[in-house]
Amino acid sequence: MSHKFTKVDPASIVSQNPWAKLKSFTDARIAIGRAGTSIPTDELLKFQLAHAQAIDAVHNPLNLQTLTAELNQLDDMDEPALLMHSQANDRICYLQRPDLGRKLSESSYQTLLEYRQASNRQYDLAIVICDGLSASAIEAHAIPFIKALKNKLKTNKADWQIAPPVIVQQGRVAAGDDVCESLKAKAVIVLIGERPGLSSPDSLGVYITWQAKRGTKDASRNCISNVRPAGLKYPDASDKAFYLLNEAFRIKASGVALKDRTVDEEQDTLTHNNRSFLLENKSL
Amino acid sequence: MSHKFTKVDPASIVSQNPWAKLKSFTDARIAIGRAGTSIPTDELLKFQLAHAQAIDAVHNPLNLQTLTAELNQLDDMDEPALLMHSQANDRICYLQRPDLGRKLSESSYQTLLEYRQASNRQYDLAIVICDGLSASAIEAHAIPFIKALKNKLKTNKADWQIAPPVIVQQGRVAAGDDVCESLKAKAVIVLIGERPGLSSPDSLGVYITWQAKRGTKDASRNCISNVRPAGLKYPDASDKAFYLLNEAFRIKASGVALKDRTVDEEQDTLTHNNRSFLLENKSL
Amino acid sequence: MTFKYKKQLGTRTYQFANLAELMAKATPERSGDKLAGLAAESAEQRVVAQMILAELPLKTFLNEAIIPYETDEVTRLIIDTHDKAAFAPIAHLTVGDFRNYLLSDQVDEFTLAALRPGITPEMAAAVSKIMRNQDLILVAKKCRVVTQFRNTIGLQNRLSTRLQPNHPTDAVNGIAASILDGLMFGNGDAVIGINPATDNVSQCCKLLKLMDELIQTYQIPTQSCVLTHVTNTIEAIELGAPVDLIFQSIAGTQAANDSFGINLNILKEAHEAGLSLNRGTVGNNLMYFETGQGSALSADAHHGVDQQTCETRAYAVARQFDPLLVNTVVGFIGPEYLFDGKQIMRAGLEDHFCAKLLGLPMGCDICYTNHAYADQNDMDNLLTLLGVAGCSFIMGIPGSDDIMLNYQTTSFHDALYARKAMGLKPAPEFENWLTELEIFQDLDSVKLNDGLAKPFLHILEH
Amino acid sequence: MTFKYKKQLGTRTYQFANLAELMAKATPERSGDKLAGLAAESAEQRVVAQMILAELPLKTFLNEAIIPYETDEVTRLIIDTHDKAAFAPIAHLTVGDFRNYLLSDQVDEFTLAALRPGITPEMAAAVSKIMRNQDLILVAKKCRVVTQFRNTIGLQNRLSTRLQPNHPTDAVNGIAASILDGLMFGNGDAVIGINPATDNVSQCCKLLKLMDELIQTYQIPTQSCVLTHVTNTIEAIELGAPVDLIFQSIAGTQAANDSFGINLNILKEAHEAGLSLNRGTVGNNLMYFETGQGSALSADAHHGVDQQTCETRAYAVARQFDPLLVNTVVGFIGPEYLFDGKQIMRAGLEDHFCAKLLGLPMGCDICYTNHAYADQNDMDNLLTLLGVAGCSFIMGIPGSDDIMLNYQTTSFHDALYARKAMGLKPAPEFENWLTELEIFQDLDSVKLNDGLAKPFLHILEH
Ligand code: B12
Ligand code: B12
Repeated sequence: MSHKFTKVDPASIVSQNPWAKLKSFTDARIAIGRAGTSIPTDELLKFQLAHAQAIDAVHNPLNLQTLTAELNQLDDMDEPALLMHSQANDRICYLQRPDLGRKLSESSYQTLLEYRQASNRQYDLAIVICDGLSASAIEAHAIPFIKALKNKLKTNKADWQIAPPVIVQQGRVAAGDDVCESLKAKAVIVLIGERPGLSSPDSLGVYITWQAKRGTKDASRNCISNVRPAGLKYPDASDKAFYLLNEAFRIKASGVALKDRTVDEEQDTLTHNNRSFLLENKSL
Repeated sequence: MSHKFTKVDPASIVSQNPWAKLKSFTDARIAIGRAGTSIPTDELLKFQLAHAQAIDAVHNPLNLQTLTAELNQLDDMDEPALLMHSQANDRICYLQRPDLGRKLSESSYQTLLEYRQASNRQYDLAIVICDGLSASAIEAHAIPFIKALKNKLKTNKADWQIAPPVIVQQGRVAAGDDVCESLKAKAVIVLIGERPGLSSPDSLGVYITWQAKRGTKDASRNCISNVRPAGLKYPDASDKAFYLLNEAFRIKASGVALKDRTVDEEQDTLTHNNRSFLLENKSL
Repeated sequence: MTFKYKKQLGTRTYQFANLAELMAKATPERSGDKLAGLAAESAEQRVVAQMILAELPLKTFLNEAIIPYETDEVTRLIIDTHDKAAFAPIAHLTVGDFRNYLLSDQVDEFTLAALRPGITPEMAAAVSKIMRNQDLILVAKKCRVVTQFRNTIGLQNRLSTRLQPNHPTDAVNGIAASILDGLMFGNGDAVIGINPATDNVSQCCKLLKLMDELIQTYQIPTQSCVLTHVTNTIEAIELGAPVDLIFQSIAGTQAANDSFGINLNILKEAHEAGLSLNRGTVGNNLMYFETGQGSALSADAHHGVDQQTCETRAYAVARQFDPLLVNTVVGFIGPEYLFDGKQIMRAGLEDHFCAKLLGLPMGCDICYTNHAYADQNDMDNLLTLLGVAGCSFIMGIPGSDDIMLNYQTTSFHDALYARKAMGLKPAPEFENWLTELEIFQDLDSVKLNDGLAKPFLHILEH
Repeated sequence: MTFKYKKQLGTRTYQFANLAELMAKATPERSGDKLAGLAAESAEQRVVAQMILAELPLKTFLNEAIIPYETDEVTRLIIDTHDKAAFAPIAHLTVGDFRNYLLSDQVDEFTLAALRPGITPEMAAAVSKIMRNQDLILVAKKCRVVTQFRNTIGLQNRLSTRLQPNHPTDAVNGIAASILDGLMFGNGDAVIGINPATDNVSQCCKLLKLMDELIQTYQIPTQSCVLTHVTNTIEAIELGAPVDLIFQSIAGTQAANDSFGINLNILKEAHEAGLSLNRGTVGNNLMYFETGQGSALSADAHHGVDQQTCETRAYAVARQFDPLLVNTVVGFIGPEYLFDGKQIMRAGLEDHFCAKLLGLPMGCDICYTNHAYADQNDMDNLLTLLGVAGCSFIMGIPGSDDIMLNYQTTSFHDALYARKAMGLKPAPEFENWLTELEIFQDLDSVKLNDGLAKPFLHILEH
């Protein structure tokens, strides 16, 4: 056979994709080439490494000290942050029992009830911070997001009465319902670590619910997702949150009934006339 | 379509195999029929039930009290049975660490050493009983097998010096090596519960090793397997053991060097001239 | 408490209060049922439940509703649309007979097509619970469900792909880059479907326009979809956006759908709105549904019914609206519901089988999250199993990594693996397009060409 | 201690003392390697080891023996039979390149056949460790290894079966009953192979005679085997018994083979004794070997080498003797070595791939024991995966239950499932026999006839 003694050319084994320059548009794993039709070895192993690391991200605990300190240093913070816990005692329980992660522990609930009684204030908004599935999302993005949002709320005509921030360890989105209920706030905004992705181990999710209480359905919430510098940036995310909060107060509802009608500005600097590079030089 | 309103005939769905009468020859799951080419529902579920039960059999603990009592009641038993333990502490450890199941615990080994010193007898044969993977195999077959074997040994010209039976909990075959070594016996015979099968949760394995000691290889053992009424019956099994022991003493070796040259009598009552039913009415 | 279902086994009597309990206990192990407190307590109990189930007449499921008719519109849908005539040929069979029948040589794609309207989700769920994985594969392979919009999905020995070009900010160029990547790898015939990061109708319209122009400019025989909430899509249609497929996540109980913010009326309204646009060229199937075991439980809306049975009930909702595509997102929700690769594989095969049996154009989002006990090898396994089973379509995403939804699904490369290993091809209309554009050197043996297809060369210019 | 292999990752430095350690840490998780204290300590460490391995030149495996040449005859065999000329085309590649190359369009069955003598077991093991399951399937599928005795094993789109009619007392009628059952289900073309319950040469001769007469009487184009110790078979040959295939379990280190009571010389002697009988009709491949991950470790003879690498070294032993059949008994030894379905599946695919790459006619005993965490569904999965991968043969046993060896392997029915689902057929000579006897109504669509084949009707008489 002719190929028997022909040296294999390593450069010929992997076919590169000529559209590699499009990588500047996205973090998606595009133009990774192919060996036959399979993912080349280096890309495969990079992926496996990212997977190994993402698994770890799920288990990293939230650095409470730093977070509380930072929250309390926010300039306009009059009441210090409150530290609560869901009914899920630890990470393993959290992963296996989402139902427990959705509820505040009895003592946490009581504490908040009493806090509200003692303070005797009527809160418009409760801010809840849950570690969720990615503590690093909270560590990286909770403070800047809250700052940006509070700045907007401050300049708002309405005089927003904001409850002290509540941190819920091992919390799911619905843990915010218990907070809203016990603090008797009109609405709640939950900041939560989204499930870590391979390329984004620290993505923040934001959920807004009007008059949340235990048992509130997801259909009654609004969601702002992928908040992080490589996703929805803080100013944009807080704009959306601000818009949704105002609308929720106006129509006294949230969720499916409340639609986001903001019009996004084009974020793609490389696109002319709102059309992608794919269509730029083409006509219909 | 014509079949649309035709009632399906349940009897036509499963094809039975016309050779069902051959089931009398074997416990194997032959002639179970087929639905298309698949195993019919009832046979499938019978199988699943047997699997569920076999899993349990692995975890059933050995009833030590009964076993010891029965051993000590064997008529010719002068020294009472000794109860030892492998280095595997429990079932889970046993399943995950076969290396530990192969060794006697330090204290067991010491006890046997001291026992040998105290008794100051020269043993020809050590009898070891390991729960192995099926305690029920031991519970059902150890005593009758030992009885049958001892009867043979008694009638033997050679005056067999037999050590007291040693029970090893959580033991593997090689645990017998430690017993043989510490008791300084010339040979060891290990009775062990074989891995439970679907149709035979209680099959006994018998392993014979000449001058076994820690580190002896499997190639130096002989094995008699499937000892149970539906398998190799006690008289046949003990015949074989008796033959192998005598040969081992004669050639001072066991294992690959020692071949079983007994000639089995035909056990198939339905076979004429040593030919199976398949060939009976056929000529070459 | 009275127990309706009983069996004596040796010295033990096993008993089950009602049909829902019996079904739950008969289900192969999975974490969601344990979470709900519904799972069998031992392997033996599970088999006993399966034995009782196998002896149950299929009729039982018409007489004993596992969720009351009065309180659940999905139950009402199931009962009210049940076709007695289609059911007649098997009305006297038990669940165990039904398994045998499905596997028997008597049953082929035509028998199955005729039976469909007579089979309820609960019957499908019940029979699947006593089937081995190989049974689920073999019978699903016999089912043929063909749907059409701008191309034909579900033909024998074809495997289509949804091109899923998600981006965390919905950036048009980012999405376009992933679309191009996918097309050059021969993906995208089921749909080019974007999950939008934001829940915003104007954004949604922008994405719809992008895809519509793309499909028209390059004459791609495929359809597009923005997987936003169905109420958003209705708004988009009102705003004149070019909507091909209408997407919605659905579940198997009214309460779960409620928590998704939908009901049968909303879906009907959406379906009609979609039909009014008349955008299909070869057919008019235009709904796209996603389902997945665990969604009802996670909304606390499962009524004590196991998650696989709930899942099959979602298929009743789906088949009411003649969808082009339905897929289970089998490992998407997480280990709380399907713990590891083994459970994901089993669930994937069950969902595919039950949906096909009920007549749905079933695909699968073969996937896992980073908090699950699963990895790429599990996905390779399930992909291969579903390929053999004749799955209608899978997802295709750059390098398996969804950078917006944060999970891993099948890559563009994976789809080509499946085509190569199992001799599958994309939808015929799309196949022609790929051939015309010379994206493949040899499509039958799945050999790609190296360069960028000619019509796209302009993007390399400046 | 000096560390030969190192990599910096962020702030951590990972290091590995030698090639054996690097290989072990790079292996996908399995219980045996944990038991041996060789497994990676974290998922990250495993990937780093894989990354270093991927960058290693293939040549490394010729220069650094993982078990010393001086003390191990298997190492000597590997090194001494290595074909430099065949290796030349890939001599300069790294392990990572090698994976890419195997997957590339440049490589087909002919390239692979030419390369074989240049590939060592360790190279095969190394590349398999960085391959996903789909890679293992795709490349194995390209390999073609065809062997012959009385029929032809290993042709494309064929799947043969070993008919395994074991009986706890070796009762002739019990065995015959299982053989008949198997033949009527179209099984038995790879071999009719009995594991004898007793280790007794005269018994062994009796069983050989039974099968020889059967094969001759009914003119079955297949071969027989009694899977006793090779030294027994040599004795049987001396006694004039009709020996077709010579069986032996083999392992990948001299010490492990030692504990099996064999070595290369004994195998050579047996091979020659078999050849001298000249009983093959279409070919002369007559050795039958079984292997399985964990056997070296369980004999404490693994020299700190991971079990998958040990396993591949057994293939060097096998290929020295031109076997007709080789199979891994992948779940047979137990959970101590392969814990659950996931590990069994992975190991099955690895073993099949590595053996095929090295040129062996590889089959698989797709099985599990009752102390393992596996069930029929796992077997269905692996069977399907191996079917797609082009596995040469599997076991066939009545109802999956081996009543003598006490474990579960594939049933006669399973083999038909595989043929049906994946369009596979038995060996062509056997296919003809099945057709002549009208055992199938339609062999291509795997439809059996109902009755007993004519030549066997006499058994129903009295
Ligand atoms: C998992 C998930 C689901 C699961 C939720 C079930 C479960 N038990 O987890 C399923 C598959 C059922 C689902 C369904 C839907 N989802 Co969803 N989902 C996600 C995902 C991937 C992860 C969420 C997460 O990690 N949460 C954090 C964990 C720690 O908290 P948790 O309390 O366990 O999570 C709860 C919420 O996430 C909630 N939830 C999930 N999706 C949605 C969507 C909305 C609008 C709301 C209010 C709540 C919600 O369900 C969980 C259980 O209560 C996100 C993407 C992302 N990157 O975050 C999209 C995401 C949140 N979902 C989205 C959408 C659009 C939907 C649907 C409305 C789709 C549809 N057209 O039907 C439906 C309906 C949701 C509902 N109203 O209940 C969008 C929201 C867009 C937006 N800005 O509003 C996201 C961002 C993805 C996307 N871009 O498409 N989803
Ligand atoms: C598991 C098994 C194996 C495994 C052992 C590895 C392991 N880690 O377990 C493997 C696949 C390597 C194996 C190999 C062989 N086995 Co084997 N094996 C068995 C099996 C199925 C179960 C044994 C068991 O449950 N033991 C009980 C457990 C609790 O104890 P254990 O200490 O863990 O088990 C040890 C022994 O079983 C030993 N062992 C296994 N097989 C054999 C065979 C012989 C002759 C000896 C002395 C020891 C031995 O290996 C284990 C580890 O040290 C039995 C069948 C049965 N129903 O028992 C056949 C069986 C014991 N093996 C048998 C044979 C013939 C062999 C081989 C000689 C085949 C061959 N031609 O090469 C080889 C070589 C064995 C050796 N000398 O090491 C025969 C023995 C027939 C006889 N009466 O002598 C049996 C009965 C099956 C059969 N009928 O074919 N075997």
